[in-house]
Amino acid sequence: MTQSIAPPHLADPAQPRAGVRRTGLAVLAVAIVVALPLVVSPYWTTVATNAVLAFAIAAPLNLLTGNAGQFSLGNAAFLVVGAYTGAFVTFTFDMELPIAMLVAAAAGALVGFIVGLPSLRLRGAYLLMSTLAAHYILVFAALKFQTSQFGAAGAIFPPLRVAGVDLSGDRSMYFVIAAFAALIGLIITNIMRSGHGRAIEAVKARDVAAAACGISVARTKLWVWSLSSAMIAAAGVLQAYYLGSASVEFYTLNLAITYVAMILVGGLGSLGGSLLGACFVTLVPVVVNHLSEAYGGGGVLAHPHELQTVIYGLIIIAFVLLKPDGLIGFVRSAARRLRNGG
Amino acid sequence: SAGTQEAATKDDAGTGAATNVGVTDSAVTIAYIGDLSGPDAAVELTYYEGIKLAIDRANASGGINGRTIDLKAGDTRFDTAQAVTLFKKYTSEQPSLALLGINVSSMFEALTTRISAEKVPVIGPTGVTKVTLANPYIYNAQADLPTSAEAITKFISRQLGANAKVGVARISTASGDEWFDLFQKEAPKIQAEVTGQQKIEPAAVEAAAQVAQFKRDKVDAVTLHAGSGGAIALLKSMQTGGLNVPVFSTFGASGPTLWKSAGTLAASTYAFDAFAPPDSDVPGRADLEAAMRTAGSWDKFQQDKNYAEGWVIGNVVVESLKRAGKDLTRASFIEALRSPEGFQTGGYSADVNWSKKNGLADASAVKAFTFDPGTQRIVEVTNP
Amino acid sequence: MTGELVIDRLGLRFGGVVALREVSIRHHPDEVLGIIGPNGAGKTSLINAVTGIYPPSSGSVSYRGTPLTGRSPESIVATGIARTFQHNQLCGDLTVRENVLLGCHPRLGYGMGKAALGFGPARRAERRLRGEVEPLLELLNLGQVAAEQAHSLPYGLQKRVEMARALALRPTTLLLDEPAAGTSDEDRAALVRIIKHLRQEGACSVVLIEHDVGLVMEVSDRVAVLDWGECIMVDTPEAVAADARVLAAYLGVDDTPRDLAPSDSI
Amino acid sequence: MVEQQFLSVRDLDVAYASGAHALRGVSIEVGAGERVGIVGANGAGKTTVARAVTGLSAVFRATVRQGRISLAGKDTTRWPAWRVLAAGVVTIPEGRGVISNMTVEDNLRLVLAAIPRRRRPAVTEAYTMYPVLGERRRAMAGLLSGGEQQMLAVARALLVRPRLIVADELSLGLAPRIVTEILDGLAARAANEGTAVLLIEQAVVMSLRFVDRAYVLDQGTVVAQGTSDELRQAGDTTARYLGVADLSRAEELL
Amino acid sequence: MTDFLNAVWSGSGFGSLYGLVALGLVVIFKSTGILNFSGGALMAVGGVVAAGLGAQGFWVAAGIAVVAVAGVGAVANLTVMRPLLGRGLFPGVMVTIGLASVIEGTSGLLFGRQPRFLPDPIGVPTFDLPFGTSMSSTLAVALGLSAAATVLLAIAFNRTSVGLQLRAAAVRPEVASMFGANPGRIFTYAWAVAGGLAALAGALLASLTVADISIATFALRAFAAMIVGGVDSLGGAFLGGILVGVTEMLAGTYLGDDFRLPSTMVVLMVFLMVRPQGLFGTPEVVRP
Ligand SMILES: Nc1ncnc2c1ncn2[C@@H]1O[C@H](COP(=O)(O)OP(=O)(O)OP(=O)(O)O)[C@@H](O)[C@H]1O
Ligand SMILES: Nc1ncnc2c1ncn2[C@@H]1O[C@H](COP(=O)(O)OP(=O)(O)OP(=O)(O)O)[C@@H](O)[C@H]1O
Ligand SMILES: CC(C)C[C@H](N)C(=O)O
Ligand SMILES: [Mg+2]
Ligand SMILES: [Mg+2]
Repeated sequence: MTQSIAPPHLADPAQPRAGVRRTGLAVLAVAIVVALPLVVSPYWTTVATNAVLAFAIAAPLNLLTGNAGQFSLGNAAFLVVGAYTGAFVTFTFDMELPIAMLVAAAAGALVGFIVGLPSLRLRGAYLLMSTLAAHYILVFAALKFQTSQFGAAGAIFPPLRVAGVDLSGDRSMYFVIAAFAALIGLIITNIMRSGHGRAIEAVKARDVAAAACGISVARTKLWVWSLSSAMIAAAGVLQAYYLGSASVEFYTLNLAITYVAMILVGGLGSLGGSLLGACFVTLVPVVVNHLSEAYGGGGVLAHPHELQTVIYGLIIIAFVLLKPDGLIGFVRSAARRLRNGG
Repeated sequence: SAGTQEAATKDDAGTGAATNVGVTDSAVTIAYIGDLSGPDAAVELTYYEGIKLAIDRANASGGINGRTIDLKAGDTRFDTAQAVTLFKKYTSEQPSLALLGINVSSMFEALTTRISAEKVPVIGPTGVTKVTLANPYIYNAQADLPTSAEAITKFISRQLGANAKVGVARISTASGDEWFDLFQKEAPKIQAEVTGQQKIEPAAVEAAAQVAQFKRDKVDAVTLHAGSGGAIALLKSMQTGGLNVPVFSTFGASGPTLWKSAGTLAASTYAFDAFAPPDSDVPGRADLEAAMRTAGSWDKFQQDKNYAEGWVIGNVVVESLKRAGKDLTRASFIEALRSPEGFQTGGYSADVNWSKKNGLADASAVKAFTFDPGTQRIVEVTNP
Repeated sequence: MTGELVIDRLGLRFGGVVALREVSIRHHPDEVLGIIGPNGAGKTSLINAVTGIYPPSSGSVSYRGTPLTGRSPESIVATGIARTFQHNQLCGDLTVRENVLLGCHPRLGYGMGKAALGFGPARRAERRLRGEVEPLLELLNLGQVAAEQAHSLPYGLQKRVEMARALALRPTTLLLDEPAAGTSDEDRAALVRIIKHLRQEGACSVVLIEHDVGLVMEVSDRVAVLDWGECIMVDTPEAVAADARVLAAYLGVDDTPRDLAPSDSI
Repeated sequence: MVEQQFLSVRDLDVAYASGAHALRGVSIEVGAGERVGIVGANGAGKTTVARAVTGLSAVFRATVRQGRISLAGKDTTRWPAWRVLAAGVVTIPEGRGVISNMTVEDNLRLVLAAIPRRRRPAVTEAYTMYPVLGERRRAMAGLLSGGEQQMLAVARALLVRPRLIVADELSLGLAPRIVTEILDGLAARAANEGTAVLLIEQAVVMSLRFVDRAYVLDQGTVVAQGTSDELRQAGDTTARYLGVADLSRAEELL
Repeated sequence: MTDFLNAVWSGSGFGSLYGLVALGLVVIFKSTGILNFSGGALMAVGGVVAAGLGAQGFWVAAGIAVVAVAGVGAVANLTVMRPLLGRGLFPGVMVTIGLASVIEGTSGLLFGRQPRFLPDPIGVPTFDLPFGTSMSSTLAVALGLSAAATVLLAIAFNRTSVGLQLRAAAVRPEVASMFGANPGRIFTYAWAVAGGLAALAGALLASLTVADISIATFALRAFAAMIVGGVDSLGGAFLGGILVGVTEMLAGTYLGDDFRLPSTMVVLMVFLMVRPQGLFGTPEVVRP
């Protein structure tokens, strides 16, 4: 009998060795995250911030799409819902970031619940289309809100301060975002390792069977929709602070697709995959830009932006066709080889 | 945002404090940040090509004060997050003496705080006038929007007399908002009636509904503030919608595509711009044409004022570097930018002079252009 | 405690197709009730209607006196009725053990919110539930493959996993839809043992849909015959096997093709 | 053994992309008009043989690593399914082989489209075979009961008037009477029109009753072969491959 | 009344462009089960190619573009789409998104980002209609061409066995191939047809407004058209396109321009909730 390769989050939590290994990995990850900005330049800190922020958005999306099987293009809209709720709370009531994020999460949960409602009746391409429609409708609502509240430029955010402490510096911003990302990672890990995680997978794979096991398919789906969009909306507030502004023209369908590309490239249904995918996709423009600077001049490299568009497309295609389990697949097979070898 | 403008932060106080950012003995780094593959790419790529031509020429002639100019370019793809990352890149990883580009107004607004904190000069963005004038690190050579509004209203009253009904078509970004406010303020001075505004997305393809509304409002003229995409959308839709009234555009859409897309309306389409196209009969033409022909860009861009605009900005940078001397720092560079004698532009625009104000000063600098069907050229309107 | 399932004049139609017509069956506690009938007779539809997957067009179903009609599938499960599916409905990417653990879902004992905030309660519950499924895996002889992904198993084993999952719900009534189809003779024998075991323990009563008439006759206390959406008789296996209508409509004139004769005759 | 074999499989080695090495050196022959069975426990590789013979290996991400399949002497090892069909081999696939989003009639018309017009039978032929299909001709095939879908699959295969029918788990979900009817029908076809049948079944006893000869497959290799009688009389070893001798152990389980 | 009619005329004209792209989406969805997100890019590149040949006049330029982009579609299928056979929704959507990106970038490399134009298909820009209304001649041509394309395709699909095989291959390619279909060839046809239709829409758009590789988002309404008409109905795609176009233009006229795209999305949403199979589609078959 061959050894099964269960996704790590579903691996046996009762197995002590796996637990130790996982704790070890977690400690290592935290160490890397903390040490990173201390050893790299401010620019790479910014790149790392982008990646970590992208993870904080991709991971909840992966929970929804990868684990619960709800293919959604609504994540950019959830970001704008969060950003504008956050802006409204911040500017109108002069609230601190944590409060703004909580309120944004609540708004995100509500909107996610509503956008998730069609998932009770629709599946596959139809559900995807409903999220596409939701994207445009929500962004339109945000536009109207923006026009009435902030003007055409959108909301301009002041440098981040919490309890009188200035957190807008590169490093402090990085730590704030990393801490939030860690929280998101923890929540998702907890859920997916619990029995509810199993239920979520069951709803994805066989909803009739899930119902036959006493799992409320509707409740499970709506929970995941609300939870995932709450997390994305909260991330939206941070993102807006980080970018310095929130303007509807930023929240495009392409932005939504970028996060979908991340979870695809990283690995569907895997938290580690979300992280790898976020890093990878964030790095593509950075690397193409560096390459074109290093070897620029003639040929296609003279048009790095076009080249980048092509490369981005090729990466997506290549992963779907050649590595459907994503980057995390490499990690898993490497780990398996290690385990079998030693 | 004005209050936060000077906010510098503790753990990454702008490298601007350092003396020689982006400068070594042999090179100086300047970076262009722009939308090179998004909806505004047609304009911003051309602009970049013009800048590059000026810089390449300076490098070919041995550089400036012994230094070659290392011109970097980063593509925002019309994405604020990319703009923020690139800003970081070109102020810390590959620290640049100055930045060029940043033409999308919402990005520009998002970055203004960082620009102040970083104390990095940004030359030539065409964003929002309010922000430009409020931020001492931003230097703009293009017609600012209040000046454009003034010029356009005057022109309209000369062409159409009083009581003209004017429709406003504007890009749905921050600068569009500003434009509408300004034009509304300006219009009563010529007794014109503003009949409301129609927004146009940066990536709009057509504007049938906007044109239908203008027709219903029975406008006598349309003012346009948009990028080239929005201009095409409006003008093409005016033709298919049968709206035959003059169009008055700001600098935003005054490239050749404005008149190309105007088709039958070309002769009654006007653009107000501080910059003239490369093939204008100005003193600097021989110089620019020779450089463009060598670079092989003459045929493609000879009618595109965005190219000339880039060329001028590039030359302003080169000239400032010269003036800043051997001892090049951001401070000395900024001082050179503000030098009272200003910069000559070969007649492609009024002389640039930032000694008093970091935007364009006087209304005479804004010229009106239209299309001459006879010569098939974009020409200045000398006698309106 | 097993309960009584009462199907009362149940009707189910899909547009013009009448899948069930006034079907009334009383399933006694502790009883194994076989259901046979030609293809398309409405057997699966009957289970679907009882378990809330299709809302019946008329009639009612009640379990232990409480009406089930109009309730959601998951709340019907909560009354103690579990089922398997004619076409396997396993979650193929999950392991066998996880599939069976799904059946323990109603006994998780903590909500999604709690799961999100801390892993403590989940860990305790998980340990408890694993303790509960292990004997079940043994009972169905699935211990060897517990860590395999369900889709990699042969058909027969998958059927058994389905059954284990249904049993993990601790049902008082178990509805089985063609559990022996496509399985080996060995699997079939195991199935007979399991059903007999359940019956002896008095843990749950069973409704068994099967085309393997030998199996049905072997384990059922009574057999219901469906034909064209109607229940044409409910009687002892012997009576049913002897009934002319059944012979004609269902079994064919010949004797049954699948191995009615003791298997060791080969 | 028949001299001129219609289907001949020689030393076939097939592996799935997942790594499962499903067949190892399998050789099978089916003569024209012959009824041949393949029996074996779950996972023995029966379906894999059916896929390879009907040109479906690639579709299921399996590759023929070695060996040769030929039909009437022609090498068809790498032929795609539609060419195999044109050569007169039709399959009744394992599981639900009908197209659920198409009506019953369109399912039938689909296969008719593959038959040259002058030999093309009328759809109604299928309805004569199974009247219930005629009644539900406008219904989506996916809405039929499990057995009705199986009937549709059988009718569809017979419409082709194939030279060889590969039937994988034909009896699955069918009422006993229908199974008898179908097998009788196939036997008649074999006798009258020379249609060969390769019957792949779990149900050994039923299978051996129908076929002339059978192969016993275990873990991807042919472990026994012979006429039905020979196999019935074969000793424990063969029986164990069929998963029947273990009954005593199965009984101990509970 | 005039406003209303004008909105209806131009709405149906633009709608027929959505319809053309939607037809391509439906052909691909029907035959390969893939929800194609590259329709907009195919349309845009068709427009760019046609406009590049603008000197040849509309019809020649459009014809060449149609053939060229049909080729792009066929090649796309042969290279990256075919391996997706039967792999479900997500991979198909993602690969077509990737494909769109590749097409866009390649077009940028080959043809640049300068906007281009194409002359009118028939000399006159507009013609007059009753009640003082008028319609763009290009839009009228678009309407006629897409109606013709719909009819031709509908005949091909419903009256020939190839159509049957296409439909079968979409759901169960392995079963379709068991029964005589050659899915590989069929998918190539489907992609070529989709590419050609999109290019035709692109050429029309180039003459109507502009050809520019970044106009792909214009075709997003094709999704709405597809759902409204019914994902597997060709006539539905055409009528869905018209319905979406008219709704959009009416919303633009009476509510304001920024209501246009959202209004189509609202229509899309309403259909999904009330009648997911659209006007003429077949409902999904699910049975436990
Ligand atoms: N699509 C597939 N991908 C990977 N492995 C497969 C696939 N199909 C079958 N296998 C493996 O190939 C081997 C042979 O399987 P096959 O389906 O041919 O057996 P079978 O005799 O038909 O069994 P059953 O009686 O259960 O239908 C098994 O180990 C199985 O796990
Ligand atoms: N969702 C549905 N829509 C339309 N018709 C249906 C649906 N479900 C079942 N039917 C029809 O109802 C009838 C009964 O089907 P059912 O599946 O209950 O039969 P069955 O007795 O289980 O048959 P089998 O032994 O073949 O599985 C069949 O004619 C079938 O086509
Ligand atoms: C018209 C243009 C000058 C507009 C400017 N690029 C903006 O984003 O607002
Ligand atoms: Mg059934
Ligand atoms: Mg098999």
